[in-house]
Amino acid sequence: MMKTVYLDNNATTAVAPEVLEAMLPYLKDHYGNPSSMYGMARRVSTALNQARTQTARILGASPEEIVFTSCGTESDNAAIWAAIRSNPLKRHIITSRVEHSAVKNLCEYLSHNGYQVTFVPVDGKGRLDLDYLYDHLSEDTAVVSLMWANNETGVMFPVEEIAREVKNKGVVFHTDAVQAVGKVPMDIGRTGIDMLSLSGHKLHAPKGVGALYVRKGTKFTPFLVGGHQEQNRRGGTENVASIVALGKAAELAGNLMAEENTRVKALRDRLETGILAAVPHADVNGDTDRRLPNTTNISFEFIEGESILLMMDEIGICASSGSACTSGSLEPSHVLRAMGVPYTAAHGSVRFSLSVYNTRQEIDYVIEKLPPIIERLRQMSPFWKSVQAG
Amino acid sequence: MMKTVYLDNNATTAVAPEVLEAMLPYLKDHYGNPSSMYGMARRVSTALNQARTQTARILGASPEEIVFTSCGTESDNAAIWAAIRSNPLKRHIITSRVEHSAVKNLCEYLSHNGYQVTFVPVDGKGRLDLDYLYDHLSEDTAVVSLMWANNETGVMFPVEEIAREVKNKGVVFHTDAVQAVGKVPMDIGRTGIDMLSLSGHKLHAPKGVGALYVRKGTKFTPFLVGGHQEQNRRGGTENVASIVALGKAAELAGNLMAEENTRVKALRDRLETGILAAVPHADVNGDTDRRLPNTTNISFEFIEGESILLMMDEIGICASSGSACTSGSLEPSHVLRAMGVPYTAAHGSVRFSLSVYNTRQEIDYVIEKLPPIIERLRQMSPFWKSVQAG
Amino acid sequence: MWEYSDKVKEHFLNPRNVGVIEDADGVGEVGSISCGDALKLTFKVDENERIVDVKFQTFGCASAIASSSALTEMLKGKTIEEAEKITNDDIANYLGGLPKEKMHCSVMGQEALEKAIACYRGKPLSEKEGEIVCECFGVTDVEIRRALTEHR
Ligand SMILES: Cc1ncc(COP(=O)(O)O)c(C=O)c1O
Ligand SMILES: Cc1ncc(COP(=O)(O)O)c(C=O)c1O
Ligand code: FES
Ligand code: FES
Repeated sequence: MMKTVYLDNNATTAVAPEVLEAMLPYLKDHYGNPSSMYGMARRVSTALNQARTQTARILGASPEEIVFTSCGTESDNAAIWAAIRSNPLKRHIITSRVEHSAVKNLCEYLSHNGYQVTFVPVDGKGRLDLDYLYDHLSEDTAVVSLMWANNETGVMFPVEEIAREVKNKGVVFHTDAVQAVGKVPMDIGRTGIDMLSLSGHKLHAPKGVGALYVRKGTKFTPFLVGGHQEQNRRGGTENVASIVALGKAAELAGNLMAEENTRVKALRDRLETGILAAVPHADVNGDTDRRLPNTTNISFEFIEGESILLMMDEIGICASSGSACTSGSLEPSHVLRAMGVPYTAAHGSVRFSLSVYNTRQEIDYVIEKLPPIIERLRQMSPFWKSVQAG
Repeated sequence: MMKTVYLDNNATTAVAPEVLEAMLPYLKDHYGNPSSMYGMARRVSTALNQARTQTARILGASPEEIVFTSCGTESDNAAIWAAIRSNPLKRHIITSRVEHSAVKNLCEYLSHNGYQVTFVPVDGKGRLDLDYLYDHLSEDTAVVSLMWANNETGVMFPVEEIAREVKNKGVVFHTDAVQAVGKVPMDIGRTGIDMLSLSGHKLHAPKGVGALYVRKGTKFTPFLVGGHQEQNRRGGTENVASIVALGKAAELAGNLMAEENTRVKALRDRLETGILAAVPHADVNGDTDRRLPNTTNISFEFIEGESILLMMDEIGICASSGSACTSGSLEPSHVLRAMGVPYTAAHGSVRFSLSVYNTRQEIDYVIEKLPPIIERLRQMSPFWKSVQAG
Repeated sequence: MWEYSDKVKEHFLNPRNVGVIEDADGVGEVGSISCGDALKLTFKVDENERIVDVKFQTFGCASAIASSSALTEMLKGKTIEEAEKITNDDIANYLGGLPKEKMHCSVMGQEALEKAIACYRGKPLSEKEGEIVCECFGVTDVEIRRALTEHR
C-alpha cells in the first residue's frame, strides 16, 4: 500500500504514541468517576490534576485557570457566552471577518438575537485592520474575540498587543488559539488576555477534548450547566482519558516547540518554494511575515480545489481546500473572500499544514508529484485555455 | 492486592474490552477528520455512520435522529435550549424536583432569566405527582423535561405515558434517559418523546461522549454553534474514537439487556434482601415496583454516608452516597429531600448500582462485610445510643 | 465528505474527450468562474445529424468533471434529437449516482448541452420563461420549480 503523506494537520493530527500510552490506563482499570469517594477514584482525580498542570504550563497559566471542555468549539462558545452573560448590560461584540465558524456562527446568531456585532475586516494579506477595531471599541462592548492564528492561512493576529489595548478599556478579551497553541510560545499570565481556547486534536491528542483558559478573577458563568465539575465551571463527568491525553500532548508540544519553529518551518518553506518554482499562476495566500511555522495556503489559479484534493488523494497526499470544517459547503472560504482573493484564485486554494511527523522525503515527493496534477487539471479548464491563448 | 467490588455503575462504568478494541484504531492509524476529502477520512466517516446506526437501534430510532454530544449533561442542556429557542414566545418549563443537576441547575438558571419553571413534586417513594404535572401544563409551556430513571434511587417515571399527554397539548417533551438506556427496552419511535439524552460512560463506553435523540421534524437550534458537523446540529470536530465506542457499547447493551433484567436484577435483589435482613433500621429508598434492575438505595439510619463509603473502600467495595456529581457538597441529596426522607435516614443513604460484570461472589462478600461496618459506625453515633436506650 | 461512486471516480481520474473542437457545429458554455463552476461543450455532427465528435472543458469539482466526461461519452453516436432528451438525472444515473449536494454539477452538463444544440440550430436559446434567479447559470425560477417537481 501507498504511504500517506499527511499534510492536513490544521484539520486534525495523529494521536502521538506517547499520548495514547498515557491515556490507555484510564480506558482500562482506572475508570472511576473522579468525583467519587473511594481510592480508585483518587488516582483518577490525581491524573486530572496533573493534566491541568501540564496544560497550564504550555500557556504560562496556573492550573486553576484551566477549564477542560469537549473541543475548541465548546471553548469558543463557552468563552463568548460567559463574557456576555457576565456583562448583561453590554450589548456589543467585536470579532473579525476571518474567525473559525465556532466564533463566526455564534456571533452571527447573537447578531440576530439582541447583540450588535462588529466584524473587523482584514487586508489582502489577512492582516487585521487595527484602527477599525479600536474605533469600534466602546463602553457597550462586552467582549472582543479574535483568533491568535488563522486555521486556513496560518496568519497570526497581534493578539497580545490588542489585548493590552482592550484591557485598558476594561473590556473582556478572548482569543481562539486553537491553531496557535503548541506552535507559538505563550506566557499568557503576562498578557491582557482573559480567556483562551485550545483544542486537543490539533496537537496530537484525540478529538473531542479541549480547554478554556479563564484568567483568575475573570467573571465567569458556565456554558454547560450541571454538576460541580471543573470548579463549577463546566458540568458533565470529566472525559478523563482524553484530558490525561491533552495534558501529555501539551507537555510534548512544549518540548517540540523549538523543532516546530525550525525543522518543520524549514520543510514548510521548502514545500512552498518548490511548488511556486514549478507551477506558474500559483500564489501564497496571507502574510508570510507573520504566519504559523507549519502552514502554507497556495492558490492554483483557474482550477478548483476539490479536484486537486482528490487527485492528490490518489497518490496518497492529504491536504485541504478551505477549512475542513466548512468543506461541506460549496462556497469558497469566507477567509479568502474576506481577504479579497479573486474568485479565480480562491476556488483553487489548497492548504498544506505540516507537523513534526513530516519528513523531507515526503515534502520532496509532493514537490515532484503536485505540478503534473495541476497541469493536467488546467488542461481541462476553459479558463486556463484562454489565459494560454491570451 | 484486594480485588475491587465495583457497585457504583450509576456513577460511571468500566469500558467494556470490546468497546476499547473497537475504538483503538481511531486513536491510531485512522485519525483523519471525517469532514475531509481524502480516502483516509472516508473510513472515519463510515465508522461514524455505523456508530449512529448502532446508537439509534438501541432506542428504536433512525440514524438521522441521533446527534452525538460530549456527555449527558450536554445532551440535557442542548435539548432544553433547543426547545426554548425554537419556541421563543413560550416562557414556561416543567420539570421535576428530582432531576439530575444537568437539568435541575439549568432550569434554576432559566428561572432567574425570564422563565417560569414548575418543579413537579414526588411522593415518599419518588413517584411523580402526575396530576400536579398535568394541571400546570399550559399554552405557555415550551418544554417538559423529565428523567426516565432516577440516578440515585433507580425509580422510573412513566415517561411514555406522560409524553403522550404532553404531545396531545402540542408541547415538546424531553427525557433524560442517561440511566435508563441499556437497561430499559425502548421503542422511541412509537412514543411521543421528542428528545432523549443518553451518556456513554453509563453503558461501558468511555466518559466524555453522549447523544441526543431528536425526533424527525422536531424544531431544533444547535447548542454548540460552529461547523457543519452532525447535520448542522452540533459544531465541533467529532470525537471519533469515543463515538465509535458509544456505538459499540450500545450494541453490546442491546445484547445484554435481557441479562441486565434477569441475572443482574437477581443479584441486586439478593444484595438488598441480604443487607436488610442483617441490618436493623435500614430501609430502601424509592418505589421498588418501578425501578431500574441494577440499583438499590438503602438508608442506614443514625450514621453518615461518607463514613460508610470510606469504611467500605478499605475493604475494596465501591458505592456512593447521594449522586456522584453532587458528592462534593455536604448537603443530603436533593432527591431524597424531595421524597421527604427524614434527615436521620437521608444522611446515611448508600447507593449500590450493579452491572453485568458483577458476580454472585462479590455480592455475597458485601452482604458479609457490610453489616459489621454499619454496626461499628453506629457504636460511635450518639443518636444510635439513644435509640438503643429508648 | 462526499461519497463518490467508482464510476464518478473513474471518469474524474480518466476523463474522456477533454478539449475544444475548433470547427465545432455546436458550442455551449455555461457558468462562470465566480460561481466556481463552468463548462464548455463543443460537438461535431455528420450529415445525419449524428454526433461524431464531442469535447469538453470544465472548471469545477470532481463531479463536474466526471459529469462532463460522462456526458460526452453518452453523446457520441446519438442524433441531435436523441441528445436533446438527455437530462441531468440521466447523467447522474450513468455515473451510478451523485451525492445530493452535487446534483447541480450534472445540471451544468444538461444546460451546456441545451445551449450547444441551440447554437447548432442557429438560434439563440429562446427567451426564457420566468425570472432569472441565478445569474451564473441563467437559471430561472420556473426551471427551479420544474427541477424540484421532477425530483420528487
Ligand atoms: C440521570 C443523569 N443525567 C445526566 C447525567 C450527566 O451525564 P454526564 O456525566 O455524562 O454529563 C447523569 C450522570 O452523571 C445522570 O445520572
Ligand atoms: C481556529 C479554530 N478554532 C476552533 C476550531 C474548532 O475546534 P474543534 O474542532 O475542536 O471544535 C478549529 C478547528 O476545527 C480551529 O481551527
Ligand atoms: S461532619 Fe464533616 S462534613 Fe459533616
Ligand atoms: S462544480 Fe461546483 S460543486 Fe461541483
